[in-house]
Amino acid sequence: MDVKRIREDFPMLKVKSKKGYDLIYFDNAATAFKPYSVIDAVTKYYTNYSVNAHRGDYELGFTVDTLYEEARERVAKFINCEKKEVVFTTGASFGLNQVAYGYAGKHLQPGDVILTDEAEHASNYLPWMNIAEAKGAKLEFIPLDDNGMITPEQVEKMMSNKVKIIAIAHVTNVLGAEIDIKEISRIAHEHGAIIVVDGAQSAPHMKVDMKDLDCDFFAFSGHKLCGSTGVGVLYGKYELLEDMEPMLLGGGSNARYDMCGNILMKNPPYKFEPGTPPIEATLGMKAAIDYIDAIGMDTIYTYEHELRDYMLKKMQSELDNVEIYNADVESSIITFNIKDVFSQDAATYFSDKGISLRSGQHCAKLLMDVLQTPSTLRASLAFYNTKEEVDHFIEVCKSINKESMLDVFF
Amino acid sequence: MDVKRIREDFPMLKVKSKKGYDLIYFDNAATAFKPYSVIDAVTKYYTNYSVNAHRGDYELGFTVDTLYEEARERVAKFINCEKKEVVFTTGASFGLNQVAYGYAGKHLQPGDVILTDEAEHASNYLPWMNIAEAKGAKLEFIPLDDNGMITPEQVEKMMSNKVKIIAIAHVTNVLGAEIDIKEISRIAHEHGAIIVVDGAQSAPHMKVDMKDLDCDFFAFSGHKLCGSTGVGVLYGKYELLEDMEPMLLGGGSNARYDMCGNILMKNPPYKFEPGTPPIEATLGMKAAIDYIDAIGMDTIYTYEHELRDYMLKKMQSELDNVEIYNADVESSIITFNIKDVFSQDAATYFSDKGISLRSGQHCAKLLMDVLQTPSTLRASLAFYNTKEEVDHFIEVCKSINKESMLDVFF
Amino acid sequence: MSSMMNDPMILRQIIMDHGQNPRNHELSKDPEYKEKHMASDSCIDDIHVQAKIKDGKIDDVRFDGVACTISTSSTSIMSELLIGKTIEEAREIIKNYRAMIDEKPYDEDLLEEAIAFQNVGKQANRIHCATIGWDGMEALIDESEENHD
Amino acid sequence: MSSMMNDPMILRQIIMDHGQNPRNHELSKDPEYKEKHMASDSCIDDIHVQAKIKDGKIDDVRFDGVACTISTSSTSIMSELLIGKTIEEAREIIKNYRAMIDEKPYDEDLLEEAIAFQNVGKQANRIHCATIGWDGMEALIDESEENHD
Ligand SMILES: Cc1ncc(COP(=O)(O)O)c(C=O)c1O
Ligand SMILES: Cc1ncc(COP(=O)(O)O)c(C=O)c1O
Repeated sequence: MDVKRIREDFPMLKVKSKKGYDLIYFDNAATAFKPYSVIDAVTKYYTNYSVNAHRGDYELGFTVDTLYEEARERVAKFINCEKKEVVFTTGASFGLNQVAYGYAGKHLQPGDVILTDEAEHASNYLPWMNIAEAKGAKLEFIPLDDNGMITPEQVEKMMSNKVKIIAIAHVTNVLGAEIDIKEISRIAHEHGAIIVVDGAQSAPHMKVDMKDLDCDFFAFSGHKLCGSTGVGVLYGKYELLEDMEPMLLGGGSNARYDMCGNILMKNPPYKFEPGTPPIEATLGMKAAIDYIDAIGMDTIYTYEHELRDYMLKKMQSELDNVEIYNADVESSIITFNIKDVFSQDAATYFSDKGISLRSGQHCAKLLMDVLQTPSTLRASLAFYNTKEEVDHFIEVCKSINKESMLDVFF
Repeated sequence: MDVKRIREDFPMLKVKSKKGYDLIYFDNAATAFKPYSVIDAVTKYYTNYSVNAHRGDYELGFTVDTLYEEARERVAKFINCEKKEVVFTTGASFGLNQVAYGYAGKHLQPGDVILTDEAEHASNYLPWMNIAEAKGAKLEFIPLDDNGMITPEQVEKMMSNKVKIIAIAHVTNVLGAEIDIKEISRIAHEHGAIIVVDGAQSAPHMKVDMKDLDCDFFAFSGHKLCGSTGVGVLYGKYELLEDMEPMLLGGGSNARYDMCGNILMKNPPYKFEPGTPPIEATLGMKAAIDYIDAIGMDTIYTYEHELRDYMLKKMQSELDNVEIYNADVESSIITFNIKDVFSQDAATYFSDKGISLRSGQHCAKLLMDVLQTPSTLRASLAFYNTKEEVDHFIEVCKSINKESMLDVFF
Repeated sequence: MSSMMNDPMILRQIIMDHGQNPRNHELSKDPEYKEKHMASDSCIDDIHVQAKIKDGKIDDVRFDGVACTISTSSTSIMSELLIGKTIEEAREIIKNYRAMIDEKPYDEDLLEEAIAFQNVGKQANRIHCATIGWDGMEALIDESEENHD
Repeated sequence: MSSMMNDPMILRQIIMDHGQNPRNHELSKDPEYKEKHMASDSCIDDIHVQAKIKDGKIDDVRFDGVACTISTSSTSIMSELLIGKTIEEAREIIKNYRAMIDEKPYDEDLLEEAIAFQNVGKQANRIHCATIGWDGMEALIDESEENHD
């Protein structure tokens, strides 16, 4: 992988910080930069066929409709599923809410159990908490191991005939731990439960194959995948999509209705897509997938993990002022703190030196009870990051302490 | 208003049809073309500050956050309300679903009545139908007058102490009729009801002033306003926003939560905005509002209505093969049919000559029972359309009949 | 095949004729007729197709509904073509019709008047109009066979 | 105002000192204390501010919680500054502190150590850290006055 050449594709990598530093972007888990090809796809929509989708009354309408459905097909190929199993959403959060509301909301009975864990992002926790309460079901938490991992063994122990749904992330967003979804799917199905996977952090960084994982639902966002914000995908096995209520109703998702309250809904995936969709964002996501697949997901995976190893080793060997929370986890993320410096103060200092890091509770607020720290810093890498960037980061780490961190205010 | 100069701002107006005709776009009610300034705003996000919003851990994050909130302020100014009353959504459809689910769903009691009418778009009908059924409430229909209008008098007659919600469009999408929301709001409040306004078709074409209309909720989409697809606005009076449940839960909309099921939600509007928002689309919508306000909404309104009058008079005086359904309605839309030619066949013919028109039931399927035709053609105008385009349209109309419409297939 | 059938004027007249005076355009109440409701997602075509199929033979085909000229006409022609055919013959005709629509090789002779739709692919967004009735008919044939398995 | 207070080294030390050894950093259980929970939307600062206000005078101020150095330090300084002040005096101090943060003219003498935060606007995203405790205190003062109306 020629990272120099790849970096040429990203306009954001030419941006300088206020103080003139090269921008070092280590917040890729929050959102990823977009290559020119994505920007071109969006711009092309605006300049060549900027009309609404879902209708073929005129030439351009048909063009857009066709491109839109090609994007669906492209996603299907990317995650290895049928085209009709690809529901376009506005992001991972929407997809997870849709499953909680429309599937769990339809099927859960009082006393049923939803299994989740303390490492989940709010978007894969709050909807379940809410629907459990509404339905008189219970949320139970799969214990995390010392590395913040969820293992199939722990899941197996939690299973009972009350467990109807397992809702977990494929890769967690604070520690970046890769969970063995394939095996957990097997366990879920053995016990008659379904498994809902939050793929927001996995889809951008590793091959995700629906047939292989055999999960029941899988949600991810375009923007973390070098695509546009405002669009995402909810995969669902087709029978389950058929068996799910749409969260939203409106123009486009119904085939027919009358004044007596009868609606004839379209079939999935269309019944979940009322209203004007984010068209240019969807075309942008398609371009992003094309881009990523051209590099190769395996290549990306290997590169990102090598870079993370390089960074981890340097932090461990050259720095004595950091505490690392996920050193033993396979990941493309490093979660850490600078000793004696509150995470947010440190993030401001890093930012001043051109380095973008996330501080805080990263939306997985519960996890902090496990890590035993109120907040952390998170450096999340992407395939366009480099060893040189890591080296600069290490130098900046060396220069932070409880006194110097105030430099930025003076 | 210098339409020649304005047309220079829209790349889509340079596109040619397959057969080489200038594109004449009369489907503006479906979505509007984007000026360069909108495209630039989107591209600028991708190239200059392509990071996630809602966090200020680093320079660019703060920049985006600030721009995002400026967009909110801009919208507030555009519709004359408080910034905190502006909820960003993914479009009018979402906003209307949110109110039905989160406000009506919380407050409706069995036997309560929701007033709506047969001219509504599916997005302002199906959510109400659904929540009414779920809550044991009733949908009642305000009769349309001969012009497909809803008058305050008719609303007044329908009022009772059972009516809790009136859900109507400000401008209907099939006929383009402008409804007297201000007066209907007064009537609603007099009877202790609230009024939810579907502003998808009004916000792009006339001044909409929340203080003046005094409605309780008002939803519209960015893309019909020359902005990006995938973004919209839900206005709500602040007390009502506080009293509404969010439809979606996830990262960003909650301030704190713990494992015992306690969530501390943020205040409105943020509690309705979980997950990564459509950032570039929101910035695009802001640019669109800037663009439109620079021309002046009153100027746009006057121009579009003059152009529609011109078109209507020409159709009435020069054509004998058209049936017009909304000649007596103040509107920027003409709803019609070519005699003896099914709407969809006609649309294909128009398209072949470079003219984009919508055919079909326009999502307001019920209305067809009132118009007494299974489907219509709809020409919806925008301020960048011209008399020359209308003239060409008239010529094409003259050439359609039940035989010539098959030309496109040979 | 008659060379007249290559004359666009003739083909247009066939479409128009069936569009304006559709054949077999009244539904039957006879319970021996099976029915499919075909409502297009992307346009307003909304038709009911009926067939009476007995002993592997298509005794009758009927249809009704709101539809554009292309779907009305193509369904009308389909009904005339398939009445009296065996299921095997009907399947062959349907296969050839689809091939024609997809701009692949097909047997003109089998299709008779249906070749009037040979150019419908020029307006790709109208293909579903030219096939909606055929789709309904094929579904009815499939069902009739399932019921005999 | 002492010129020492213009020395950045001194100002930094003030921030650090209050950040590491915050004053009045223990909540009271006395019911005479009113409390505000201040949880920032956009960062993890999550503090409780308490005040005992009697007869128009601020008898005591306390706080506790999880917070960054900037918010801990600024809240600590605020507590020292406002204890013993009348409500009017406190409002004047708060007004001047806000003016300083907003880079508008302000009275240095009123703010004492709080002027250490004069440059916080340089990192605009940290302004809320420097004001979160002050916001809580102002809300408590507002409430104390409402209750006496
Ligand atoms: C009157 C009306 N309401 C609602 C909508 C739905 O808007 P969107 O598709 O942007 O959600 C439309 C768009 O067609 C409309 O015309
Ligand atoms: C693990 C995980 N799940 C869900 C989400 C939510 O994604 P989005 O904000 O795109 O809806 C995120 C994004 O931060 C995430 O990291």
